[in-house]
Amino acid sequence: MKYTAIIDGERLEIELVRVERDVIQAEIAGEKYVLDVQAVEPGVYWFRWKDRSVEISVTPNTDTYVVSINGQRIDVEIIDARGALRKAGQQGHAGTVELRAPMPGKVVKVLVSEGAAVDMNQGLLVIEAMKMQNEIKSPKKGTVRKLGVKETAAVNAGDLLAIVE
Amino acid sequence: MKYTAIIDGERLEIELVRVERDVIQAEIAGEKYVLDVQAVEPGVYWFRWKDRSVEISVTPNTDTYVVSINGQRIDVEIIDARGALRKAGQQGHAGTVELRAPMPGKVVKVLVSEGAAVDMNQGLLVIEAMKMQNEIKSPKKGTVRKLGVKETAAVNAGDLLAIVE
Amino acid sequence: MFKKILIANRGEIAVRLIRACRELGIPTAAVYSEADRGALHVRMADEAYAIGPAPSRESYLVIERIIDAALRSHADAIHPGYGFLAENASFAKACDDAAITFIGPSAASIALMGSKIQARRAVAKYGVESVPGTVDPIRSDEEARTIAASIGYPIMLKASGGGGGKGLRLVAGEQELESALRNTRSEALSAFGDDAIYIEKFVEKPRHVEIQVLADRHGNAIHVGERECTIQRRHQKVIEECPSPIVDPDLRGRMGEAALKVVQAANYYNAGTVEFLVDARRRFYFLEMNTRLQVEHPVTEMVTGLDLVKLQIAIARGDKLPLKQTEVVMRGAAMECRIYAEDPDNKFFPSPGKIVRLRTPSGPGVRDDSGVYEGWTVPIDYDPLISKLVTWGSSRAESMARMQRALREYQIDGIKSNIGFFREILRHPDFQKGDFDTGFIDRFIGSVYDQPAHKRTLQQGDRTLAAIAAAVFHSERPVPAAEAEKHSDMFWKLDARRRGLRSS
Amino acid sequence: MFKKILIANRGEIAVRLIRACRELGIPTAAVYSEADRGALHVRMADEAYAIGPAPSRESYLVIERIIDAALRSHADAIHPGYGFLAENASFAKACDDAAITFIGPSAASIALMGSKIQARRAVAKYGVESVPGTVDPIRSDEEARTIAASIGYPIMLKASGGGGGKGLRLVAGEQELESALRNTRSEALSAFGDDAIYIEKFVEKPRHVEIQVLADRHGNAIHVGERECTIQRRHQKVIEECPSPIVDPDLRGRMGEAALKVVQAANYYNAGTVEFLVDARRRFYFLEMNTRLQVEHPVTEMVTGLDLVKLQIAIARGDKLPLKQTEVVMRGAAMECRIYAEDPDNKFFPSPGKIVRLRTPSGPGVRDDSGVYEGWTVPIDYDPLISKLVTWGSSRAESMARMQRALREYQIDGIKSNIGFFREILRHPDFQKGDFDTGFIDRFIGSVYDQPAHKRTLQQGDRTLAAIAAAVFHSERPVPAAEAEKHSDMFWKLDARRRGLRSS
Repeated sequence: MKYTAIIDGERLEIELVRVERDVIQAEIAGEKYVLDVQAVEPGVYWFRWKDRSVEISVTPNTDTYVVSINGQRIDVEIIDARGALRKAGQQGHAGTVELRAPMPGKVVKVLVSEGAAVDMNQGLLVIEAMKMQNEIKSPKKGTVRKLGVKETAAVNAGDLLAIVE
Repeated sequence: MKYTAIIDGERLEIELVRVERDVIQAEIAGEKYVLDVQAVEPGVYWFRWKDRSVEISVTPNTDTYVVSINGQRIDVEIIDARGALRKAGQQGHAGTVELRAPMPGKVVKVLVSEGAAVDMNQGLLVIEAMKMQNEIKSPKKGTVRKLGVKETAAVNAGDLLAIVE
Repeated sequence: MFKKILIANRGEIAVRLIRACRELGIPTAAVYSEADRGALHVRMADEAYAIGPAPSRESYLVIERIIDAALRSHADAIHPGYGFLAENASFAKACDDAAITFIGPSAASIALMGSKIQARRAVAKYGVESVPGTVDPIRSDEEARTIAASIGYPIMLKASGGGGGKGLRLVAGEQELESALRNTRSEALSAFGDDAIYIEKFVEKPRHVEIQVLADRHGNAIHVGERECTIQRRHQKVIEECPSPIVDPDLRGRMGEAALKVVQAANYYNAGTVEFLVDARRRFYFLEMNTRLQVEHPVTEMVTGLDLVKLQIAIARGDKLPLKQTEVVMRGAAMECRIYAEDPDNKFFPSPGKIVRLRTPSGPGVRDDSGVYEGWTVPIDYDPLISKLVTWGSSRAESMARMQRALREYQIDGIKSNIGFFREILRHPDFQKGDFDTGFIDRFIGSVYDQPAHKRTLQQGDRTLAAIAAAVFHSERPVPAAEAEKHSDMFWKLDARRRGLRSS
Repeated sequence: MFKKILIANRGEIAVRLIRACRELGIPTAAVYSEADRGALHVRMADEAYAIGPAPSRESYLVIERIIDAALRSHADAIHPGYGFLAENASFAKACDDAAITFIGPSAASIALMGSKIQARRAVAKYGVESVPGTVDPIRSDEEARTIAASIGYPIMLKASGGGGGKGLRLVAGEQELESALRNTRSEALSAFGDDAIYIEKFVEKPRHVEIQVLADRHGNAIHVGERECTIQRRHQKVIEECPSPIVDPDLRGRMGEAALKVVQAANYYNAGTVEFLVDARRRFYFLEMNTRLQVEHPVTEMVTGLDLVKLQIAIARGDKLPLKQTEVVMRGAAMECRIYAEDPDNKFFPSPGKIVRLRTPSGPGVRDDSGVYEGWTVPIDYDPLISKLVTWGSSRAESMARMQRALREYQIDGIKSNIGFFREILRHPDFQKGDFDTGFIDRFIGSVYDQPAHKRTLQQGDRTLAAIAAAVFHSERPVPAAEAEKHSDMFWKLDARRRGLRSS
């Protein structure tokens, strides 16, 4: 099977072949990686690659996989032959940015209205969670195309807050 | 739903009714138990009963459920309306006892043959596991009706070793 | 001995208290809000009482509900933990009125030390020096300007009823004073219901060092070493140590003496903490006294071998202190990292949610005081502290190496945490040398951590392996039934047996 | 500092060693048999090398395979742990030949102390007394009879090449001697490939107390306290303590002196353990020296604050001991329970299999040195030790209370374990008083635990709750698709939402 992985904006084309029961071969950019693999726990893989012992956990998030390796975390998108099944939601159309709630919480204040012109880093709204108020700022100069929430609304992580274009 | 639970040979008739989302009522021998219940982990229930906080884990075994409560363990069989779905395998027909392997291992020696008369506590066969040899003894005086294994055979926990009647 | 203790708290500290009670053979009663049904402290207690909806002002902060649960459970003592009602004099009094022992000091001690102004006045009588500044609330902007000028800028504005890092503001010069006064007052009013504020000299390169004290109801009191609490983010402690890298036996002795004078001034019994600010020349100033168990008490326990919770219980039932000052022996060094459900890469936003995978470290010198479990949903309603990871070593270097090792073993998935952030802090040369002040972390975040140049990314080999792992996981994910047919041509189908094993 | 250390072991001790290396910043290479693919020690190491099939004689015991893995990994040192090749002089020599540092003593020390007869002869020259008996193997039944008569019954027959509780037999009187000689010889031959046996006086009410020593390559040696190892089942230690309830400073000093003479006699460097038998009058006799890290080393670590593994590594690279005898300070008391995959209710049969649920204790004073994880299948091929649960307290009573608390928190499902058995032992008044000898557990099992009258069953209330929980679980279990229709009339169907949550 062929997959496309996107990490930090970089695209990696991966071809996976199962060589033996516990051995897979991954071909990336013409290079072949032969790995011992064992699913030691649900979502946790142990890889042996060139005698290195590496443990990697994979947790599905809303739009990506959160991959943890050596205590470091990174978001990985995977696109397979059947199309984009796991794509980052943050990437909008050209020049458009979707802002999503970074955590569940309550909208305590909406600072702008739809159609407003905003500067980069201008506060758009304030969310309260765990007794902390957190201001959501505009990542770019532009126009508020849409507001996804109203004051006093409860939001979940990943809910659309606003679209700036 | 009605269930029959068998613990230590004692039969308990249980009628379970869900009263609210997280409250069940169990009627046993005319007595009603109203319990807050929460499945806190897979197979682990937290019960609140008359202000007592009790945590109980349930693990399916070959023929019974192993129930752990306050650090103590007990085997529970459950029979539901559709028949005996979980019955102990150790209970044979009248006067007949099935001996099953208590652990995975290797049969290193069979000490009797089918049809042999045996005394109570007479050794029937020897299983080796984790470098220890363990002699399986007859729980009663009787006749070896059947031997389920041969020397050098590998056995899994619960495999039939012999039937003594 | 108490017959039953009601634990008037939640999270890791409630679990800590239940463990102490269990070791003493005392049954426990937990209380829980609707958000905490099935919380670890509820699971572990012997009894459990519902006390209302999720918001703490409708549950954990409602004195009558706590007292009512205690009466229903026939508990003869209440341990308040920290936070919530732990420093509420009315609660201590309500316990007295209900003939239930409050495991803490007298209501009078709480009230006295709860007012910073009264507390400073009281300790001054015993010769304990506070940071130069006002003691009374300032009455006007004009007065503030005069006082600030006489002390000299920079100054700090502080809420009289404040604590926990809230209601504080640094003022660099007179031009900032007016707006700072306005903002601090309004913050104080909304946070503490009281807009009284006072002025303090700002101590440059300050370190925050506190002394743990123990005092019984018979007039005996000892100090049991200091804690270094300088590593703070926005005035909230995140790493604590015992001993402090800058405290030698002489300074420890002098600070301990001062702390015992504060105990006298407060007529105090219970475990307690006297907080000091230490300047670059190692002069120390009284800040405040916390009249309760401290979050960071485990580092003292690891180094002194004492169990502070058990000692609180013993003091509350009227025992004399079981040891003298000369019997306090400190050994090695301990360190605590407060593991929070928060996202260091996104301004430390709280990250509540379901913990889908939890692997906690263990082995030599590691203690994990956790309040959560795999499968638990960290609620949105409370402080995001999920665990305190504590290590001990024969030296500060060994304790630090163990902390690095333990942080590497610690795995929390499903929510974000500050574990990776701690690993970076512990690698910082100034931290390793013990050379820091209270602004260390905020400077590190501003100048290094949050800079685009400091992009935390993986080496090429690890990136490739991460991509492969995600692709393998993706290929193994459950597929909707309708797609199963199409799916059957995938190379993975051979692996049905293995999948069966994994899902068992 | 070593560049890389190969861990020539598996299970909990391999994990323990990897943790020490990680704290020292030394990369590790694990080895694993086919049964240990995905074992915890393999997951935690930096590198991993397959060394053969599951049986240890084809993998962990094959010297060439271990050396080969070390050479491939470019490791410059090997730590053998305990068991397997840890006390194999040929292995130590093979390391030397390959220019790899063996983290242990010299091959000569191993060989000398590995033969009980030679060891006793060597220590006798230094004035260390052994249990009265023969030193040389007995040559004939007739000689045995004469010696036994001169020492006086009861006597012990012991295999010269034995250890670990195998090849031992108690002989109460002359009438039992002949068959005992025959059986012990044949057991010795099959277990150790050598039928040499010797005779020893049987010490009545014996306690097993051992001294931990540390010796460097520069002639410095210290003793760092004793361990009480009297609690044994069939000559296998199951609970160990530090300090011993019967050892006072005077006896500790004298036993420590004797242990250091043994170090001299063996020309020993490395950490090591000198085992003594102590009789009812507190006379002590040399038994043997273990020339390796001991399973129960953590109790010494908890009480002395030393990290014995790191000290082994320091000694191996030629460091001098970092502390003097007078700097050894013992504080409080520690206890270890060896958690085995075995079934105490069925003659302690091993219980390998898949661990479906694992919750390990933590909090104050608790250390869990585990070699397993949830989802791991404990293999049939090795010792069933899955974890060492260790507690520390300021007193033996506190350490014991913490152990009870920790045992209650410990949950292992899917396999059977001896956790419940330990809870019973710790409740026994004689154990609580510290009043026991090496026969304590076997007597307890025979006279109490295995008796029908001692039926471990639940109180009525708990039985009812257990039945309800099983019924609830049963009602929630997955039902085959064909039955789903019929199933839809069950009361549980309302609960689809909840089930969805649970399975996520």
